[in-house]
Amino acid sequence: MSVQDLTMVEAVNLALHRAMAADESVVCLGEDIGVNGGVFRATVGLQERFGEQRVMDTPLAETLIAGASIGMAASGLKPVMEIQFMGFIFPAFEQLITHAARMRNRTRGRMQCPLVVRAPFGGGIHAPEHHSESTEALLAHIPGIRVVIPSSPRRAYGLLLSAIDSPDPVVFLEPKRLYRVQKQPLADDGERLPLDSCFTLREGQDVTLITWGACVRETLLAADQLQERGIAAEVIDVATVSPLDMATLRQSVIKTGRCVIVHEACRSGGIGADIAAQLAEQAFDYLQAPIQRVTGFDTPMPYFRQEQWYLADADDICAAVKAVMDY
Amino acid sequence: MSVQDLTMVEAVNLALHRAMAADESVVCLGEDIGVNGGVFRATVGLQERFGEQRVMDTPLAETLIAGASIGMAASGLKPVMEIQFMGFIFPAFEQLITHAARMRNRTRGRMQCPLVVRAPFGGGIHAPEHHSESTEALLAHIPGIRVVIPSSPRRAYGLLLSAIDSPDPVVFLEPKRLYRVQKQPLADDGERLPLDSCFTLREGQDVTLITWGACVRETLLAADQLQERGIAAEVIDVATVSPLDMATLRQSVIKTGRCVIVHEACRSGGIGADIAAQLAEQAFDYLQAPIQRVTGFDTPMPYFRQEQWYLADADDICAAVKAVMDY
Amino acid sequence: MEPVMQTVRYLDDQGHTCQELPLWAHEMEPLLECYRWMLLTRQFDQKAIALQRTGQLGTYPSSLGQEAIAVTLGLAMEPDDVLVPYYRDHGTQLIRGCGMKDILLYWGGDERGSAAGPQQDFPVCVPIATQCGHAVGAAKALQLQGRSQAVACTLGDGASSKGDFLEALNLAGLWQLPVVFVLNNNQWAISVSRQKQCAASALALKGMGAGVRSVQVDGNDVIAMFDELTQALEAARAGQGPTLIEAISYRLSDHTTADDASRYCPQEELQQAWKKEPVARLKRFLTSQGAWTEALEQKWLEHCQHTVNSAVQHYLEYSPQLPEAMFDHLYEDWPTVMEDQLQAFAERRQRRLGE
Amino acid sequence: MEPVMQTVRYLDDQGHTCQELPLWAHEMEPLLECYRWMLLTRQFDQKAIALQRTGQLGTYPSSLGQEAIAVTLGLAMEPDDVLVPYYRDHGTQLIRGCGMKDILLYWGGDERGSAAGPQQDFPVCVPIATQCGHAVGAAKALQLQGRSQAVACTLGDGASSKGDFLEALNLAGLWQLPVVFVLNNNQWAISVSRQKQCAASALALKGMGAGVRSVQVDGNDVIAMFDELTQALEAARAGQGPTLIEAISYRLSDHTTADDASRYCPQEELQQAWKKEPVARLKRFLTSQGAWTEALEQKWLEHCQHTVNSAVQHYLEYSPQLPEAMFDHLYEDWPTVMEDQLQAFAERRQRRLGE
Ligand SMILES: Cc1ncc(C[n+]2csc(CCOP(=O)(O)OP(=O)(O)O)c2C)c(N)n1
Ligand SMILES: Cc1ncc(C[n+]2csc(CCOP(=O)(O)OP(=O)(O)O)c2C)c(N)n1
Ligand SMILES: [Mg+2]
Ligand SMILES: [Mg+2]
Repeated sequence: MSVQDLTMVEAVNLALHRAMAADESVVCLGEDIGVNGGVFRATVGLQERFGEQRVMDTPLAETLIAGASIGMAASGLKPVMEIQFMGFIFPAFEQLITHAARMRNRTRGRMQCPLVVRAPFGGGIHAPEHHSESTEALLAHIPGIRVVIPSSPRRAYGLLLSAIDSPDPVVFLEPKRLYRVQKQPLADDGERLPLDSCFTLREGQDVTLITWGACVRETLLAADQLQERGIAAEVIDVATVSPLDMATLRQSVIKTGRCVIVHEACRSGGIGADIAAQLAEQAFDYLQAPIQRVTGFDTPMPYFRQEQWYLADADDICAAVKAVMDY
Repeated sequence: MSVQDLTMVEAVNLALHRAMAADESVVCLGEDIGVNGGVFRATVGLQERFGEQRVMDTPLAETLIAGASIGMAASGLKPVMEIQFMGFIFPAFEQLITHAARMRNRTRGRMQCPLVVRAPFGGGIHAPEHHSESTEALLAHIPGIRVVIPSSPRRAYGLLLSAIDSPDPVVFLEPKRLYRVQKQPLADDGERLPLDSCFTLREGQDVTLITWGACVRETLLAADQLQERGIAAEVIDVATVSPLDMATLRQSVIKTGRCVIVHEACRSGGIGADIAAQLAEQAFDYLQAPIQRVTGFDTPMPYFRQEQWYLADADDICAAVKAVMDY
Repeated sequence: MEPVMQTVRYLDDQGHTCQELPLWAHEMEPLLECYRWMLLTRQFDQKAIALQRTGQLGTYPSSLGQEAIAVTLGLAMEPDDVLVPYYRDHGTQLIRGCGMKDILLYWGGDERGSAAGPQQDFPVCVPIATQCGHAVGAAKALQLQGRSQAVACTLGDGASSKGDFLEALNLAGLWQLPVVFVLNNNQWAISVSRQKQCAASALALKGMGAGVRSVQVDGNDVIAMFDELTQALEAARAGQGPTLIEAISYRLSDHTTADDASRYCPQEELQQAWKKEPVARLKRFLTSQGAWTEALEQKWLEHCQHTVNSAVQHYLEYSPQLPEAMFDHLYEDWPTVMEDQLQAFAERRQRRLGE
Repeated sequence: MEPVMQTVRYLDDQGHTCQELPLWAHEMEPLLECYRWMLLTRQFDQKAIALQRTGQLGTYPSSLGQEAIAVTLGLAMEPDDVLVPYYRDHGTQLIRGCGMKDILLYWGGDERGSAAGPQQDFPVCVPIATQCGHAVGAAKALQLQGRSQAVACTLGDGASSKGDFLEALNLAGLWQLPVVFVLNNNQWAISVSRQKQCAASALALKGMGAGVRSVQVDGNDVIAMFDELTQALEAARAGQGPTLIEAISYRLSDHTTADDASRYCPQEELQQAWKKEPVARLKRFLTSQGAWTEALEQKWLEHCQHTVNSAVQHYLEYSPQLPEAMFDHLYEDWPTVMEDQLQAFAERRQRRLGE
């Protein structure tokens, strides 16, 4: 099996090709995903290969895309719907919350709703208004929906295949800032990665850095810098932000006694709050300093000239680590 | 000025009457709010008194209700829109999140968006599916929107008047379980209550109980029971769940060293997580036990035959208090 | 300039034929079947309301006056068609094999009510018009799989104002999906009248902007409804695309048991509407044809009463779900990472039941 | 059965009149004004694209080929009318007094771009079709306040599939609101063609289901557009209710600078479309009437270039917002309870700038 160097968006594309080839019931739908191959090229080649019936350009209507996907999913298909940018997912909320999340629970198992919602999210690519949001916390608050966020080509490939396999509805958020920054050697071996599991990307004894999505990159950078200062940081990519694999996070924090959580979304009501609250409860006797959160501010993502002020960088993370080390 | 004994829903109605009488630019719109007076009678008498132009029954379309309200608000009116049940607010999300929350920020102050979204919320009245949700955390995660939740007739009256005064968009959630359980003597004196402030309903030294909405009732009950056992609980009604008045909460927890947070919504991603995370950080050196949360479970609100299993009661709260006292 | 819709009808308010009947309606048996189901539906509704009044059922939406729509739809559908209902289709659900007990369970606050019925049928849908998206998705699935089945999606006049319906209608026309939208125009969306919902002279005109064949039908005329539904469903199954049927009827009851229509519904209008209701109308026709008698009616009503009563008995005796059932089926398997929730629940249960 | 829409047009593709012109179009000055604004808009678009290509502007949506729609709307509106635009209305914005510098600021990633323009006009709207709700709300406000102003709301063909538009259209018809919907049917929604968006033969047919007067107009014919817009706006101001105008045009550019239309747009179709574009068409007509010459054209183009260049200069030299500006105007006053956010920001700023 040939190994190729792939970017994250290419890895997404590879996983879609594989899933569609393996299972006729997998279909894709969304805006501009067909002949155009998606505005980020994530669906390139799919319509050519699998036809217009299975790779569907829809009218411009996100409520409809979600509603139709639910209808398909409950009728034996496995729809992978694309929301062009996460900032445009809100019209789909009623469908996702009142139906996708509940269809099996409501019918006591008679109907399933195995759909995947793919959406590029996050800032940092100098996009116009509404093209840079990170509102994963909203969906993570909805029981019944799994929310998965890859942060490398390899994890994008393995997690997307698992998301498509999953009989539960999965929201799969792709940090577009990472779409093309890094290539990884990847074989199209179909290897799945587990949902429900955090990934420990780097081990360390001194402090636990918890993050996901595009912030994984800055956090790893920060860990490098900390290393130079003699601080060994453990870096955990949460990856599936709902439901949360607290065991891995808890064990790490019990080990290190110190924790910094990094995310791009605004602070209040972010998933960082949830993790911090649980860790503060579950590792109460082990914490040597208050958990710090490095996040966006409680404002809309500013337009791109100022977005660097909203986005945390490695220095911001290091500063927070310093605070917990010095506490 | 005559003082009347009013229920919470009557207090809401009184505040609406007062606001509409005082300011011509206040208008109400929603489904069944006109001749029917609202399915909970909150808007009774308004259309008769102020006419169909200012009290508008809309077509059945929540996206439209929100969109039109934003258009009105940006054009000099002060719309008070009703969402019939919070379970039906999701079609309004795109409008509230991408526009109401941002219109002033986006136009650098040129346009305002002074609207109020009223919605009954929460369970406990044996309603059908989707009529019992508590998803206040979703809106609390959106910078630019204030989320206010009264828990008594007096606070409903004073906070609603402040919400209508506010030049910011306010989501005003009315715990329908409390609509008619209690009467309070109320004069139509126009007295506002501050947004941005918690209300300390009961003082105590031993433990801080933090809650809002319908759970205030159970929490006060629990505080009574705890009193009998010699535990003096401080009970705080958060009231404005976004933005959060952390100072009041922090001071109380610093004083008591122990904290239990009670809410009806599911646990993960609930506002309790946010409060707990902040308190664990800000009162780190004062906490004598991990903060406990007494909440709904991470499932949809079950249909009404089982909803009592989802809703926390005074015993559940007392049990959590016992845990923090015994820690 | 606005095109005028003709309302299809065969029986006038008095039950006299007002145009040549379709061939199938020359036989009495199909019409008798409709009639019997309408009576049964009405009996069921009455009983459900009585249960609610006595605290044995939750909020319940009666279909009084609109039984012809539900029943003709149920009878026009093939067993392997897909029903995507809203919440006022008890007649259709019953015909498709959903038990009365199950319908009562649902409105009695028990999730198991939606476990019943044909595997492919969708459950009762409460968020208005959202089912329309599901219907086009299900229809697309059938189209893709090369099946010749149809999807029937019901909705109310209020629902016709909500984007979900309009977006789905557009897709149905665009992709020529095998779906029939049955719009129960019962003149009210709770307290909002048809006139306050839409300025178009017919709601069926909404099909025009979506390229969907549309027809307005007297929804209290069983013959017209059954005929149009059969044609539309056959067209769908034959790959000839979607149809929108606006069925004109009237809600003779409160919106639900939680509503009091006397607050907003003009008394004379209601009285007028009673003169057009579908059961009496069909009865007059059947009687005039010698196909129905008071004796048959009494016998059938007794049968209905018996059926309903034993279903109610079954419902009332049905053992409750376990409290922990709320966790079931939410995920395919309860995620291990969420076991602390089960633990917390077990503690709550222990505390409350001492078990 | 489906009603056929006639497309209103006065000038054919070659700029010849194809029916008797409205009276106002016998004068050349209004048409010259349109023409000059169209050229200016086109020059501005070109410059904006050039700025984007050189990293001095963000993603930008050109209005190439659709200038007639934007310009006639701008000229047909009264200053105190309300514009509720989408994002491809640069021509209209310019005419209404929004500076080129401001438009560039907006697309250059600076919020201050939306501070400009008439007080009552809405800012550029990115979430598709959401502006339609605002338009009916604004129109209701005018109606309530007894004002005789009109609201003009623009949207694309793609937007016509989204519930927001359809719900708003319904309300406009229902409440007879003073609003004109101007649907720029440029045949594409990014890569999705008009045919893949809706099966109806005309998007204007969507007005039928809402009881809204609707008309399909050749959107590249300045005379037809200005005439229909003027009538519709006057009707709105006079309390005669809303109008939906479907303006048939063609997007001659990429969707935005982030798009590559060659991936999906058939080359011949594009070539055909160039033959119908509005600027050349009006120029031929004006020239044939002796109202325009190459010399005038050159002079005007120089003027345009000068105007655009000095606006660009202004834009490029405009001092940036302070970093903390992101907190401004979010709340009327920054809530004291959120001061820790400002504190955290100050620390970040201090760390990064050492200030
Ligand atoms: C999205 C949404 N908004 C509001 C409601 C509350 N509600 C329930 S039924 C109803 C009226 C529906 O009217 P119509 O569509 O005509 O159906 P009918 O009940 O008359 O059969 C409303 C507003 C809801 N269930 N869902
Ligand atoms: C709700 C929403 N979904 C998706 C997008 C992404 N998007 C931006 S423009 C566009 C196509 C719009 O087409 P149309 O309405 O025809 O307007 P045009 O750009 O052709 O003028 C899409 C899908 C968006 N901005 N908003
Ligand atoms: Mg109705
Ligand atoms: Mg377009």
